Amino acid sequence: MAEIVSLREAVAGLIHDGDQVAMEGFTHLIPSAAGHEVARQGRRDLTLVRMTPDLIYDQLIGIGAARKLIFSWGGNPGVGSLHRLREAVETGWPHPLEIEEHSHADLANAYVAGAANLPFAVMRGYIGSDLPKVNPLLKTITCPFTGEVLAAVPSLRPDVTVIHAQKADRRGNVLMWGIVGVQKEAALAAKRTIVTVEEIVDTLEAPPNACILPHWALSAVCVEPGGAFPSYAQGYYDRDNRFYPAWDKIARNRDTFLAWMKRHVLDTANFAEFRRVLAETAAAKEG
Amino acid sequence: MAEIVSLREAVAGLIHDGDQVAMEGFTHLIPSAAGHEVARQGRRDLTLVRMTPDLIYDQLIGIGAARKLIFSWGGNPGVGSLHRLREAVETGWPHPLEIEEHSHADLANAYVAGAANLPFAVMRGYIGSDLPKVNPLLKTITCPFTGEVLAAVPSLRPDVTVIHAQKADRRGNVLMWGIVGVQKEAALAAKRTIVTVEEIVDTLEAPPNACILPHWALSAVCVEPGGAFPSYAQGYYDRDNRFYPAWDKIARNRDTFLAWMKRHVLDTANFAEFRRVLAETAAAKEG
Amino acid sequence: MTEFTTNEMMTVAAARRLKNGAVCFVGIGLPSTAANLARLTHAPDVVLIYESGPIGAKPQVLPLSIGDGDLALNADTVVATPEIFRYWLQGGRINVGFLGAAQIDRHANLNTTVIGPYDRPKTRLPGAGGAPEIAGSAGEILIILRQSKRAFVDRLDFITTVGFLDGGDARERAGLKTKGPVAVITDLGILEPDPVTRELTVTHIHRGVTREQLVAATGWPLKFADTVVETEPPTETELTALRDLNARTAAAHGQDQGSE
Amino acid sequence: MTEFTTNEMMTVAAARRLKNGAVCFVGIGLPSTAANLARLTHAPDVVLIYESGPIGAKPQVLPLSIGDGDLALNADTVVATPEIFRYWLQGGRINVGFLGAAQIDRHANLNTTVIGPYDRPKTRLPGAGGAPEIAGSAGEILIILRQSKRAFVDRLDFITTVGFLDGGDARERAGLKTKGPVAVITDLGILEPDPVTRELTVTHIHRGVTREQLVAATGWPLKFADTVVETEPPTETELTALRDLNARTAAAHGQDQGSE
Repeated sequence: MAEIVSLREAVAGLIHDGDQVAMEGFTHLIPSAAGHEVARQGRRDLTLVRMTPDLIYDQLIGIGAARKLIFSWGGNPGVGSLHRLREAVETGWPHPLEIEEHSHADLANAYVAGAANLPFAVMRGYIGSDLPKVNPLLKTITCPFTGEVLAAVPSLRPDVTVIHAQKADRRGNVLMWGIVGVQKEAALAAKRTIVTVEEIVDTLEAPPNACILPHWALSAVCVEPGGAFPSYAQGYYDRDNRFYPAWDKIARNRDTFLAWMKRHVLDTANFAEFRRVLAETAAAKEG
Repeated sequence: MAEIVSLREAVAGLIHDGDQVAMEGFTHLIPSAAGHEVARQGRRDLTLVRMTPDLIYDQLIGIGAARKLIFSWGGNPGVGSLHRLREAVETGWPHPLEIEEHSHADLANAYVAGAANLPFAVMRGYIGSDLPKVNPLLKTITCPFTGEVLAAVPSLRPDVTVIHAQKADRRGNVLMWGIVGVQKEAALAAKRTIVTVEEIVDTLEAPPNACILPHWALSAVCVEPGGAFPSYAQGYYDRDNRFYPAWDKIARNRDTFLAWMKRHVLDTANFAEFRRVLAETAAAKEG
Repeated sequence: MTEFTTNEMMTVAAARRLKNGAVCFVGIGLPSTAANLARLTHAPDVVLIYESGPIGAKPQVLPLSIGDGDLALNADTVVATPEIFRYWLQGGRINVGFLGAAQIDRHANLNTTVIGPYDRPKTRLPGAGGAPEIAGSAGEILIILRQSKRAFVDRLDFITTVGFLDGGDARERAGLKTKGPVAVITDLGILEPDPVTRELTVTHIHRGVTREQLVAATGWPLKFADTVVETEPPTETELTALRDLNARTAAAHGQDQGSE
Repeated sequence: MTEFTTNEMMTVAAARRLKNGAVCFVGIGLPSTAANLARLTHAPDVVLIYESGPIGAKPQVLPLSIGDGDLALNADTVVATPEIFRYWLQGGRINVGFLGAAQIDRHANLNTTVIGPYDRPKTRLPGAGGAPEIAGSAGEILIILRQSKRAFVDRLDFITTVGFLDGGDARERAGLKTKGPVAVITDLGILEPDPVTRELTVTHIHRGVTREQLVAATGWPLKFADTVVETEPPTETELTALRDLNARTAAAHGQDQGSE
């Protein structure tokens, strides 16, 4: 049953050291505010799951919050590498990062299987790929009707899924639209789910068959206007395309990265303050 | 690639004797006009598939168009039995009807697997039920990760799926809303798909993430205003609740049924004429 | 106390079993009436899910079919039928499954498939629908049906939907992790499974009904719990809500749908 | 004839391979530019599907990310990502998969995972994304990447995505029923698999490029088809459409995105 609480309370109460955490989003509705709050509260030993880890996972990996990453494509979208992820894998800094690697189709199916409370998913995939050689979880299964050999992959059942959506009503029913990615499946696959939203409204005024998560299927709903920055929330604000190449520069160097994280995330109280400090440092740089 | 054609042409060209045909709908958007046209064109030896066979399958079974029925719940919704289905099963009239029986969860999963081009679906089901004793297609499969034994069911891949939807644009892109049942999955699971719609419009004006079937995934789109009668089309017309108990009376008796079918369906040219004749006979009865 | 019919007593007794806030998978007919009565009385926050797709349905009148438009228009959301069975039922999000049946045995197994041999049935019934997986995946099951020797039979010709199989721990041994049937609410009383044998045992008798009537309406030697109590009769509030609902329904559908 | 860059030639040559009406699964970057150029020139009815969910996307400017809002706003419909992979890609509804890669070998196998050993990589690349299943399930595959010895390697450290494996009928023997790569379009020319050996063989050389340049940019002894033709240079229409698209994109995103 969703409670409408502050993001600080939600993260404090629902995300624990050692948890498997999925912060999902497919370049739209990235739960950036929640990612920062997890960093701010100093979580450790997390297993991070996401099809497309981007800046918030680069940040969590770079400050050493993650023990393991389960993913299918890790990059700075439209720019290039995630330097903190790369350095963790290539040099083990700040500590070795265990990697469990899949394809998009696999993880999408694994979330579907998780939401459906099944232990595994069946798909046609991985033929000829070396991925099953480095990931022992990628098995095969034989169709009992046709004899066809298909890929079998374990379902994803995160301890916590965190997503960002456009709005919720006062009971905590959540509505999202546009590119909704795997967020619904990730939310329903998890033991606990936190949703940050742009706003709380009296009535959702959702069109028929809209993508809605009922409040009783969620653990916490938190209001975080602009909480998807530098990603976008369709109908609210656009993507900040300049931040992604800027992040490339920040994250290339360990010290620059750590200083940036301290100044903007660890030493700020919340996402609103982060945005204010970011505006200040950007203005200072331009001035 | 969908062509916008008459229902007569679509049925003539796309549904053949002996085909496996799924006319889906979950009490909303029942493709009644298409069901009548199949009867009118005298198709034989059909394997009819549907989760919830209702009046149109009662009609097709009663006139001997079906060799086999694949289903999970067959009844006159809100009223009781389908007398033509019952008589075919209980007495073999007009000829024996082969029955392949599943549960709703099974057929829903089977359509999903069909749409996903998989040969089978995995679900947690049928434990303790006698259905697997009478349907050899209900098998089990063991999870390669947990050892759990789950149900495995063959996917559905109809030769033809027929559905009714609210509207299409001039290219044949189809929009439906409200209770959409398994129609999208049934449409995508089939080799060929016919969609009847209430109207053709210039632009669909669909809300974000609406249930849309793109024209290139369909075979034919046909305009049949009122084509879901006595079912309803949300936003267009309500369910004719009186017709369902009326059908109970018509279908109880072989001769009454055959005379009704001849007068209303076989001897009429199309669904519009059926509606006209039905209005006449109803007025005569009341007069 | 106003007079009430046995059907009204049955519906009210069934409605009371639904806790406020429970997520309930509802079938058409008696279960739908009871679930909506609960929503209109003590359980305004009960979440009703219909297999056709509506989640959080709040029908103004009782639906005649599992896919009535009213179910969609007032629901929190409407999803595709496969999603209902995959993410919501099998997903483990349903607290209570509400089932009817044509026949039931002493261990609450249900038959909605055939009377007589499967290949040459005396009566062909509608079939399984959603029941086999509701019985396995919903947290607990409530069953509502009128009590008679035709319905409460010594041996089912066909087990469509699992209850407790042969009783005892047979259900658990079959691999089912949910509770299964917790009550069978009839027009005569309420039967609950014995904690050990899982045999259906009378725990409540409706006002004006005798033990002999219950025995006579049951196809096996019916057992009674050590303590059998009289079912609390319908309150004025409950009766008014039920009758208003039925009247609204009859007016909307243009026909008398009775009190089921 | 206007002057054009090698990147422009590559993009135009790739765009031409998309037939009007084809259903195309598009990756971000070079494939997305080429697919949208096709849509804006000879193939107005090409259907572009992005793995984030848009079906029939008609972006006004090139997306910077796979989930740009512009992709959703102008699409025929937007579905969930699992549906894209399940019903549309695995469903067999994609005619052409358009892929890039960090590295390719002579049999069109692709590496986007690591350079160096998997456990101690010299360079950690982004990973598989959608490519392994696109390569298996799309009717045919077009590959677009710049030609260099770093990218066109004798032996891949890691096969992320299948091409023709060891060549010959190895792909079919592995159980794949789709065509696989039909062309690799680079900034120097076009390579196509030999019908028998499935080794990538130069069939087209872009204007102004020499055989020696192609050989020098390839990490294996490069073969040339019996008949090698010069790629038809970009037409005025193609160049204008591409440059307008890039200019619109740069203006919209507030930065120069180059001509990719």
